[in-house]
Formats: sequence, structure tokens, C-alpha cells
Amino acid sequence: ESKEIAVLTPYLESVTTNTMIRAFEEKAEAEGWNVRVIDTKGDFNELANRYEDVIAQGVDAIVMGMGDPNQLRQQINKAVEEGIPVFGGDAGFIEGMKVNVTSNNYVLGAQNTSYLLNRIGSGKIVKLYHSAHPGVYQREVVFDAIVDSRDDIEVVAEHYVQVPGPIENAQQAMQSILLSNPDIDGVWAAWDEPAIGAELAIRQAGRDDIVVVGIDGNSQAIEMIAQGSSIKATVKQDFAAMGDILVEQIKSVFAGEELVDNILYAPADLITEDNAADFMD
Amino acid sequence: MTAKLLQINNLTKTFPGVKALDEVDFSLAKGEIRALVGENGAGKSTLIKILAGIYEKDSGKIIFENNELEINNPAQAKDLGLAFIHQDLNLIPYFDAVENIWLGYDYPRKGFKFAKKEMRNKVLELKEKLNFEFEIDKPVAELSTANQWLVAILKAFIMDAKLLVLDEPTAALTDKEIKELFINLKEIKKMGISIIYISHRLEEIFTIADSVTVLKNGKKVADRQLEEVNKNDLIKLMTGKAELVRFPARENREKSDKKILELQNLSGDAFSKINFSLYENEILGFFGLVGAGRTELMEAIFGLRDIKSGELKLKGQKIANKSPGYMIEKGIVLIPEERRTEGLVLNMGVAENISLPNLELMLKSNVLKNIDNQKVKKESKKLVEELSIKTPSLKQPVKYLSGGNQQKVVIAKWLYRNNSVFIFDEPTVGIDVGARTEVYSLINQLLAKQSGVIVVSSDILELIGICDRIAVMSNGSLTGILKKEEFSQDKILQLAYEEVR
Amino acid sequence: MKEIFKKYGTIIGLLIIIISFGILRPNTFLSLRNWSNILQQISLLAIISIGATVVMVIKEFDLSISSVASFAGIITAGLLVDGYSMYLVIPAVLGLSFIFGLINGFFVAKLNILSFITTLSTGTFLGGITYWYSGGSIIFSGIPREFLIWGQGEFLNLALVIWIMFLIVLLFWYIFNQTMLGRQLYSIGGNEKAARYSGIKVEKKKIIAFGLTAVLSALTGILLASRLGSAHPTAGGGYLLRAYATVFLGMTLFKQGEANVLGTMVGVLIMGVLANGLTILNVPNYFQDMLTGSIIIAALVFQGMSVKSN
Amino acid sequence: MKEIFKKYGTIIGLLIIIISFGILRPNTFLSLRNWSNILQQISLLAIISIGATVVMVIKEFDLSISSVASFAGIITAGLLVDGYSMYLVIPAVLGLSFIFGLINGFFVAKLNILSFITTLSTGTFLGGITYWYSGGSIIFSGIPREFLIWGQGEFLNLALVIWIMFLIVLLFWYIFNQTMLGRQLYSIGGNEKAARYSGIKVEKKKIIAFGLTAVLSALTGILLASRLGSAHPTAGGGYLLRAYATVFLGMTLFKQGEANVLGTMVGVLIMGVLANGLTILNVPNYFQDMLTGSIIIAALVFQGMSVKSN
Ligand SMILES: Nc1ncnc2c1ncn2[C@@H]1O[C@H](COP(=O)(O)OP(=O)(O)OP(=O)(O)O)[C@@H](O)[C@H]1O
Ligand SMILES: Nc1ncnc2c1ncn2[C@@H]1O[C@H](COP(=O)(O)OP(=O)(O)OP(=O)(O)O)[C@@H](O)[C@H]1O
Ligand SMILES: [Mg+2]
Ligand SMILES: [Mg+2]
Repeated sequence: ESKEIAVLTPYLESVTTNTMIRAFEEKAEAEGWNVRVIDTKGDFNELANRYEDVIAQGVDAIVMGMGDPNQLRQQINKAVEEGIPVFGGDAGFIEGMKVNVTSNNYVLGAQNTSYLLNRIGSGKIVKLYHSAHPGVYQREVVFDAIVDSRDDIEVVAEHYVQVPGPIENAQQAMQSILLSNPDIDGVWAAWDEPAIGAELAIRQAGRDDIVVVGIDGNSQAIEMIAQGSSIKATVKQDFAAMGDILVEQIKSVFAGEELVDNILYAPADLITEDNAADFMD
Repeated sequence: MTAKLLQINNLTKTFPGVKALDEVDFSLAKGEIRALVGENGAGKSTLIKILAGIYEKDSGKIIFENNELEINNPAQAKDLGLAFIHQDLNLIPYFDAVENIWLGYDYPRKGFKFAKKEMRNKVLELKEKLNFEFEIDKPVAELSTANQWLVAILKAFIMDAKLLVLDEPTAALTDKEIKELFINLKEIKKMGISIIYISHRLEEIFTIADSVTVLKNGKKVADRQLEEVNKNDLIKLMTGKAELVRFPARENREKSDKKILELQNLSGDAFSKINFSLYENEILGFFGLVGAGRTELMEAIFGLRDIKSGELKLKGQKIANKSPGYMIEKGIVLIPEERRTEGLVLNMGVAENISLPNLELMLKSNVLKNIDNQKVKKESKKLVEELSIKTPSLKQPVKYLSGGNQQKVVIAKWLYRNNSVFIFDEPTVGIDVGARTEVYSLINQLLAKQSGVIVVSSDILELIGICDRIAVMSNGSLTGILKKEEFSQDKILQLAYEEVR
Repeated sequence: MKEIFKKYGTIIGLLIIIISFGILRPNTFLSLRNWSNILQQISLLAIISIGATVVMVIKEFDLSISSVASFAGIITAGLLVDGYSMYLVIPAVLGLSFIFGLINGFFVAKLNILSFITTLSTGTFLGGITYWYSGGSIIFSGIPREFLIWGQGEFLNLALVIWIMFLIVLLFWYIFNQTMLGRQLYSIGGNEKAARYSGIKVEKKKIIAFGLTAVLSALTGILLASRLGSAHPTAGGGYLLRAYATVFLGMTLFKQGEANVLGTMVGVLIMGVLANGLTILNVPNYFQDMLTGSIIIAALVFQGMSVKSN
Repeated sequence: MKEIFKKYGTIIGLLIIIISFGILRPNTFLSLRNWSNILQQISLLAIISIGATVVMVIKEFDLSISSVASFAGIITAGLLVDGYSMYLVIPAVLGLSFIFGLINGFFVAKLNILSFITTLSTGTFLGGITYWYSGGSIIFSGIPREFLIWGQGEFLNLALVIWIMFLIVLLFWYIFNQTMLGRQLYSIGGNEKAARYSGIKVEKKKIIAFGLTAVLSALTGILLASRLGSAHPTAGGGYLLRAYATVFLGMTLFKQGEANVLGTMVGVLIMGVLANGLTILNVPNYFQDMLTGSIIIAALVFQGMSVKSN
């Protein structure tokens, strides 16, 4: 009899979450499992509600598709009581969960920040961020730490990107920032959508001397890198690998094995003009 | 006379573009019934709204029971013992009569809950005392207009008032209810309560009032004891015109046998098997008691309500009553009973309201459907002048017009077109004597254009005065049609009371 | 028969939905456990929806409800983390929110600013404060365990939030039907002018209404923080549309279409049952949206048809 | 003087905001380049807000505008990627959206379902379709370059979207102020019953209004996709509240507080100028929210004060 697996996420509309979940779905279905995806459009109370529903229904495993497990402690405990294992897919890890498979957001942040700083050397940069998302926040933390330690780098403007509509929002903000700070050298975006917005504004302003970096390996961003836009780098998380690892871990649990690690990292690749073509579909 | 209850000195109130009250003096004794009369827009309602704490006066003094005071809000007026029935019904549509009447007072309680029974009993008691008949447990929105007025009247009677102000309470009532009301007003007077009574029906004033104050254009023109004046004097004071013919004579009164509108066995929700014909150049009156179904019949003819069976013929051609738009196209128009809710877009200007049903006749281009604003202006100006509508400008939102002038705007909407059938539902409610005559003249004029007119009215004298024939309805059926030579009040009433199932 | 549809169409709709789910998944959907889940799941939405009902009774909008909820959650969590006693913090936050609501009411009633734009602006302002206070990120570590009782505890085998919801429903049902304040609010909603002419202090009552709405929104935010064991600066965001959806759904119940507590509760139940049932049925995500939309429309068309003849 | 504030208070508010930013950052804020930026930034919001204005004129809500925008963007992008000609796809999507709007109108006008709940439901339904069609992810690769002209191209040194916005504003100003349809819609908004008694086919006009709203929403979605070079299944989500905020802001302008095209445009400008100016001033995010909220309220209080005496 086939296994029922529920994937619960508050962020299905985000490109990365979507890609990750799809990669997992594909792998899991190849195992003959029945996968169901539930999205609550950013609402954590609803997310908690849906957890309760699938627990009551008695699924065989729950995958948390992003989102901070700290907000779901009670539900995770319930699942544990019912003997339903909970796995994290690019989420966090708390006691009670089996494992969290993720790319290390601190590392992602460090990768694109270092690339940016290496490329421009020193100068003025713009920060586009969104602290409400825990993973995205971790990248910001690293960025802040690195920039703080460098006297020759100055963050001259920062913009809290509004969601939904991050591309348009970032674009509009960038238009204004370009006017008030024409002498910027780089733009650091906490994920790819604001990077794309920034690139649109920069292109419109006819500038080609600004370096934009993002994170995620969003296909639109990769294409832009390949075409030689202002976006010079993104860090692509290997979602396929993430899906593989998750499936392996779930299989082990189904087989009754104890898992060794709480957190497993999938590799991440830095994509630049040099290798962008390799990553295009 | 006895002690003074209320004294008003030099009261002035201006609205943008209008001096509604101009240094008006007014005084009222305990137990006096004072009528307040004047043309539409003379300032009557404004005066009492200042007393009610609804409008703020510009200047002047209000002395009540020998204290000079400011009335800043309705709650304060209530605490002073002033009770009002305003011209525009002010009820909560989804509350029943009981709650509407109690609103503004603390409902009695029984333990944790309201003592609904006690509230209900009090209202029943009052209703019995005034001898009114209507349902007290329905949301008032479901009551007829007349019954809503009864609720408003009871609402004023529930408080221990020192002064009771009634602004045209009888406009929508039937004779029976008016009679009951007057009996009660006299009772109240005996208890030492004073009454201010506003009405355009001068006969009533002679029945009920002790004295009368006449306003004209915001100024007080006279204070009289009723013994001192007769109706013609009053009309003269109000209008400044020497003599007024109530029912203007019609010139071309020759009969035609050309049927314009013909109903054959028409049945709907509130009327059944109606047969009659309207001839060219004829005014056909419709009388009936409240709820006889006249309004519903007319609305059905106008396409607002469904017809269950029967036929409607216009100039010999059978037509379906699809929608008001369709009927207007065919030449049938209805001037509705309730002007504020059915006749006017209150926030829109005078010209906009007048042009609303006539827009397709006032277009620059039939392709773009763009409005010819010059034409709208010109044509509505003409109508405003023709009907002497009192307004500071063509753009004035009609909500700021006085009641009578609002009614004239409603009529004006339909005068622009050449129509075959005009249906007037209670056209003179709330209209002053002068304007009423103007409305009658207007109706006469309409006939000149090969049309026929139906006038629904609850005022028998009016119908007898202007109609060629009078149809009477009772309980949804047509009980008879009287020719001019058969007109008499008794006959009409007899038909109206006829039992029909 | 027509009358019954007219009056109880929405309830009938709800029953049909429940029965359908019951037939399709009798064991899961109809289980006691699932119903206790459903009740718990709707409880927060119910409380904030009743808050929205209060202002809707006077025909106004309050778009700040979600901001207030987020604000209350964040401030409560923050103060608790700072070590203040929960018995001090919760009343203080509720009180603060009440004042915020009164200010909304003041702008609307005294200064005649449209409530939609007033509350959108004050809500945006409050959102700014919430962000500033939280730095834009989640607050969770350091929240004392005892605080979690409200959102996660049980009493007599039912989640505490369910009891709180029952209490609020009862209280506000009582306020609206058996107190002067409630009746006066309804009269203001029915005909503001008539209410004023009747001597009701319309402005004052309106201000109080906005205050009550804010308190219920804040309560929702606090309970949410307790339920999730953490506070998020936009945690309340998901409630705005849903709260009004339930109120409007409820308005199709009873009388002439005014907002009312029982109607709102039926609306909340419809939303809750649909979300729960469709999840249990394993309906794919996008299909859930399509179904939810169609089922609600169908229920209303169904009722509308039977009412139409007026 | 009072009259002037009463009539033009919101415009004066806008001017004060512009002057303040101008003094604080004359070179940047007042530059031609920045104003061309501002105009471009507001253009899409302006178009969808005018869409919202249309239904608000008849005193109805359309909550599906954001879903329609997202839907139109996704479907257009999808069909373009599939190789269909843009000159076929765009009219087809606009037409489809128009029909969707007519259906909304049908539910509201013919079946008497409250517009709030109708459009919330149909919007949810459409959202489901959008998800299903897109699989929940962004569509971008394969979108032909020529399609990007609409959102990114220029004409006479101004972005094409600005011209499109001007066109729409002019067109709808004309419709509402110079044509029969516009006058009739206003009369329906003012007093539906009186409009019906005046022979206006109220239902039909209402249905058309919903259709127009949907077309403008779809246009916004298509232009957004073109501007961003990609379509996102929730791209329109950000517009819902902002569109109504501008309409309500604009309602405080002119006449008796009815929705109107010029008022909406002033509302859009206020929002756009605030967002732009505060970003140029480098005001931190949370502080921007606080300021935006307070400035709007202040402008309205200011105007409200002067109007109050009525
Ligand atoms: N709120 C207002 N704003 C502007 N003008 C007003 C307002 N209320 C009344 N008016 C104007 O003041 C004048 C007096 O109006 P009022 O209603 O007192 O007349 P009235 O004597 O009661 O007439 P009617 O017999 O027609 O009821 C009219 O010209 C009217 O247009
Ligand atoms: N909206 C309504 N809701 C409930 N009952 C109504 C409604 N409109 C009319 N009625 C009822 O239908 C019947 C016919 O009313 P209608 O208005 O046609 O009578 P009428 O002869 O014109 O008398 P009136 O002088 O009251 O206008 C009455 O019993 C009335 O109470
Ligand atoms: Mg009057
Ligand atoms: Mg009648």
C-alpha cells in the first residue's frame, strides 16, 4: 500500500519553494508515494490548521516546505505523539523533527556577498531585503556581518522589499535610489526577484556599471546573467539534490532506521557569466 | 392667554446660497396649537430643525420656559421635552415598530434581557389610545408609507412631551387616520401640551389650530388667531397673490373616443382583473384606501412589477411591460409616489436629475453617446422656470431643496418628452397650495399633446376637481369608474369601502 | 419553503457541505477529533470576524484589524520576552489597542473621514510601529511557557481557544441583542440620521464600536502568538479579507442583510469546514481554491434564486 | 477659503507633500527624470485603480481585480510562450476578462449577491485557475521580446505605460463626465431605485460596470507582465488594497464623496509621490509606513476640519 506524504508550505508562490517542492514531488512519486501539497499563502495560523488536519487524517509523513518550525511547535509535537515523522525541506530544525534538508542560508548569503565585494572591491552598495522570511533573514544577517567588518564598503540605501509583487516593488525603489545615489557600485539582493527588479531599473536608467547579485538561481535571473545584464551572480540551490536527500531520509525512517544528522545541507553553486549557460534549461 | 412656553427672537439661518430664516420671531403659549404655514421652501422645516437641535442657528434667541438656551443636539431637545415628527420619516428600516418607537429611551429590562413584552404592551396601549391600525411586529420597511407615518407619530407620543412638533404628518395619511390624529391632538392640548403643526392642507388648519404663523421666503409675515382669518387670507399671506383658483379650468375639454391605454383583465400580485381604458385628452383619477393596490397597478403598467395575466394595449397595440426603460420609450411614464427614494438621486444636481430619463434625447452624438451639456442646461433651466422650482442653481444637489420643490423636480423629469400616458402617483403630497395649482395647470397642459393622464390620489376633492372620470379601487379590484356627472364624495367612498375578495 | 430558504439559505448551504463531506469521508470528517480540530481552527478567525462585525453593524469598515492583530502579537511577545508578567502585559496590550480603536473611531465619527481610508492609514502606521519594534523578524525565543496556555491549553477536553471563542460569541451576541449599546449601534447602521434624531449620541457610540473591534483584533493577535508560540510582524495579514468574507457571508443570513454575530459565525464555519474538508479529501491545492470559490457562489446563488422574487 | 479646502483639500495635501520633498531634495526629487519615474511607477496602479473606481461609482466592491490582473498576466505570458501572436493573445485575454467581469456583474445585479462576497469568491476561483495553469510558478522564458515593448518601451521620451495611463484616464474621465453611460452609473450609485424609475436598465449597466473593471484589471496584469518580462501567479496581489485606498482617498475630493476618476488619480499620485519621495530621502522602511499613514491621515484631518461645519 502506498505511503501518504503531505507537504505543507506557506510559500508555494515563491519560486524557490515551488521548485524545491516540485523536485521533491518528482522523486517521491518515483518511489510510488502519494504526495499532496498544501499551501496557505503566507498564513501561519492556517498552516497550523492544515497540520492538524493531516495529522488527524493520519498521513505517513509530513514535509515542511520552508517556514519556521518554531511557529509550529505544538503541531509538530502532536505529530510526534501520533507517530508521524516530520521532515524539513529547506525549513528550520527543532526538537521532534526527524531532519531538515536545506541549503545553508548563511553560506548562500556569504557566497553572494563575497562575490559582490570581490567584484567591486570597495564602494557604495544598496541592500534589498525582507526580514520576515526566516531563510532570507539569515542571508541578511551574514551580509550585515560582513559589510560591518569592512570600512571601505558603505550601505548607502536599503529597501525592505514588499511581498507580493517583489520585482515591481524593488524596481520602483531602485529607480528612486538611483536618482538619490547615482554613485553606487553594487546592489545586494537577498533573493533573485528584487535583483531582477533592480536590474530592470538599472537598465532603464541606461547604466552598466553597477553589479547586482541575488540568490536562488531563479531561471529568469540566470538568463539575465547569461545575456550580460547587471545581474552578475546568483547562488543556485540544488533543489534536485535536496529532493533526493529528503526522499532518502524519509525512506530510512520508513525502514525503521534512526537518522544520524539533524541537518543536512544540499550543495549550492555560484552562477556567474562564466557558467550561466550550463544552468539554463 | 396662559403662560408662554416658547419664545423665539430674531432667528436667522442661512444655507449656502439661501437665507432660510430671516430674523423670525415666534412665540407659543402652553396648551396652544399653532399652525405654521408657508410656501415650499419658506423655512418651516428649518425652523423646527433648529428647535430639534439638528441645525445650528446663525443668530437669534431661543427662550424655553423662561430660560434662554442653546439646543445643540437632538438628545438635548429630547431632554427638554420636545417631541418631533419630521417631514422626512426617520425610522430604522429593519427595526419593528416597537423598537422604533422606543429608540432613544432605555428599554425596560427584566433580569438579563430586555422586557420585550413590556415594551410591546406600552406600544399597543398607545396604539389603542390613538386608535391606529397597523402591524407592530414587522420591520417598518415592510409597512406601507402611511403606516410608517403612524409609527413616527406614536414615536413622538411615547415621550412625556411639553411641546409636540408635527411637520406635515398628514401628507400620507387617509381621512380616517387624520381624524383619529386630530382627536388625539385635541386630547393632548387639554393636557397643557403645546403643538406646532405644519401642513399645506389649509382645511386641516382650520379644524385643528388655535392660531397660525405665516412664513414667506424665510421671513415671518403674520401671526394670527384663526378666528381672524379665512382661507383666502392665508393664501394671500403665503403667496402674496390676491386670489387663487384652486382648480384651473381646462380649455380644450372636448372628449375624444381614441383609446390610448387599455387594460384587459390585468392581474398582478396586489391587483386582479383590472379593466379600463384611458382616452386621449382625458384625466382619469384613481381613488382608493391605503393599500388598495393603486400604486402596485401603476408600477405594473410602468414595467416595474410583473403582470400575471391579462393584456396591456397602447394605442390599440398590445405591449409587454418589459421594463421602465421600454415603457418610457413607448411613451408611458410614471411620476412615483415617494420622491426621495424613487424619484430623485438626492446627491445629484437639479439639472442632472431632470435630464436623467431624457439623456438619449440630449446627446451630441448617437455613436459616442456623449451628453450635450448645453442642451441639458438650457432645457432644465426652461423647466425650472416653467415650474418655478426654487433653487439657488441648476447644480444644487436636490437633497438641499425643500420638500415641495423636490416634488416639482420629480415632475419636471417627465415633462421634457412627448409621452402618450402620464401616470401621477400622489403628485401633490407635500406641495403648497400655489404650487398645487401649478401642478394642475401642468397636467392640463400635458393633455394638449395628444396624451392621457392618470392621477392616483388620496385627496378626493383634488380628484373631483381635476378629473374627467374617477376609477375607484378596493382591495386590489376595480370597484367602479365614475363619470364627471356622477362625481360625489359619498359615491366614491362607498366604492372604496366596497368589500371585494 | 421559500421563506425557509430565504431566511436560512446559508445555513442550509453549510449543512449540505457538511453532509457531503460526511458521506465522502465519514470516518475522518465526522470524527469527534476532527470537529474539535475544526472548532479550534476557526476560533481565532471567529474572534476577529466578530470584531469586524461590530464595525460592519454601523456600516463602516475597519481595515486595521490585521495590523492590530500583528501589533498585539508582537508587542505581547516582546514584553513577555523582556520579562514582564503576562497578567500585566495582556491587559495592557488590549487596553492600548482599545485606545487605538477609539482613535480610529474619533477620526471617522468626529472628523468625518471615510472609515476605509482612515483605518487603512492608521493600520499602515501601526504596521510601521510593529516593524520598528520587531526589526521585521519573528519573535519567539524567550517567550515563557505559561503564555502558551491560552493558545495551546485545554479545558474539559476542548482547546481553551474554543472556550474563549464561545465566550466572545455569547458576549457579543448579548451585547447586540440585549443591551442598549447594541441596539443603538444597529440603529446607527440602519439610519444614522434617524438614530441621531432619536437622541442617540451617534459619534460616541461609533467610537466605542471601533474600540471594541480593535480589542477583539488584539485578542486574536495575542492568542495567535500563543498558539504559534511566536509572533510575526505580519501574522495578522491573512485575516483581513477572510474576516470580512465571513461577515458578508453572514450578512446574507437573517433580516435585511445587516451584519450580525450569528451570521458571522455561520460564515466562519462555512470557511472552516470547507478548508478542513477539502484538505481531508486530498483535493489538490489549486483545485481547493476553485472549489471554495464555486461552492460559496453556488450556495449564494441557490439562496439568491429563492429570494429573488421580491 | 473654507470652500477651497473643502473642495481641493486633498490636492492641497498633495501639493504640500510635493513641496516638502522638493525642499528636502530639490535636485533629485524635482528632476525631470524623477517625475518621469514617478509617472511610470504610478501608471499600473492608476489603471487598476480606475478599474476599481468604475465599480465604486455604483457603490459596489470588486475584490477580484487582483486575481484578474494575475490571471491575465499568466495566461498572456503562457500563450505567448506557446507561440501565439501577441496581437491575438492580448485582445483575447482582455475579452476573456471582460466576460469574467460580466459574470461578476450578473451575480451581483441579477442574483442580488453582495458584490464583496461574489467577487471574493469568483476571484478565489480564478486564482485557482491561474495556479493550475502556471503550476504556481513564474512564466518568463520564451516570452517574445516584442511583447516587452508595452511595459518597457518609450514614446516621445516617456514610457509607453505613461501614455497608456493618460489614455485610460482621459477615456474614463470622458465616459463618466460626458456620456450617458457614466451619468447613468452615477445615478445608480446615488439612488438605484430612482435610477430604475427613470427608465435606466440598472442591471445591465451594473453588469457593464463590472465588465469594465475586469478589463482594466486585466490590462494592468498584462502591462505588468510586459514590464517585468515575466508573469507571476500572484503578481496582482499587491494592488488590491492600494487600488481601493486611492479610490477612497479620491472620494474625499469633489462633490459629495462619490468615487471619481480625477480624485482617484490624485489618490494615486499621493501614494506614488510618498513612496518615491520617502525612498529618495532614505527613510527606513518602518518609518516610511508610519509616515505614509500619518501624512494621509493628516491631510484628511486637515480637510475634514474645514469641512466639518455642515
Ligand atoms: N441642509 C440644507 N442645505 C442647503 N439648503 C437648505 C437645507 N435645508 C433647507 N435648505 C433650503 O432652505 C430653504 C427652506 O427650506 P425648508 O425645508 O425649511 O422649507 P419648508 O418651509 O419646510 O418647505 P416645504 O413645505 O417644501 O417642506 C429652502 O430654500 C431650502 O432649499
Ligand atoms: N414593499 C412592500 N412590502 C410589503 N408590502 C407592501 C410593499 N409595498 C406595498 N405593499 C402592500 O401592498 C398593498 C398595496 O399597496 P399599494 O401601495 O399599491 O396601495 P395604494 O392603493 O397605492 O395605497 P397607498 O396609498 O398606500 O399607496 C398594501 O397592502 C401594501 O401594504
Ligand atoms: Mg418642510
Ligand atoms: Mg399608493
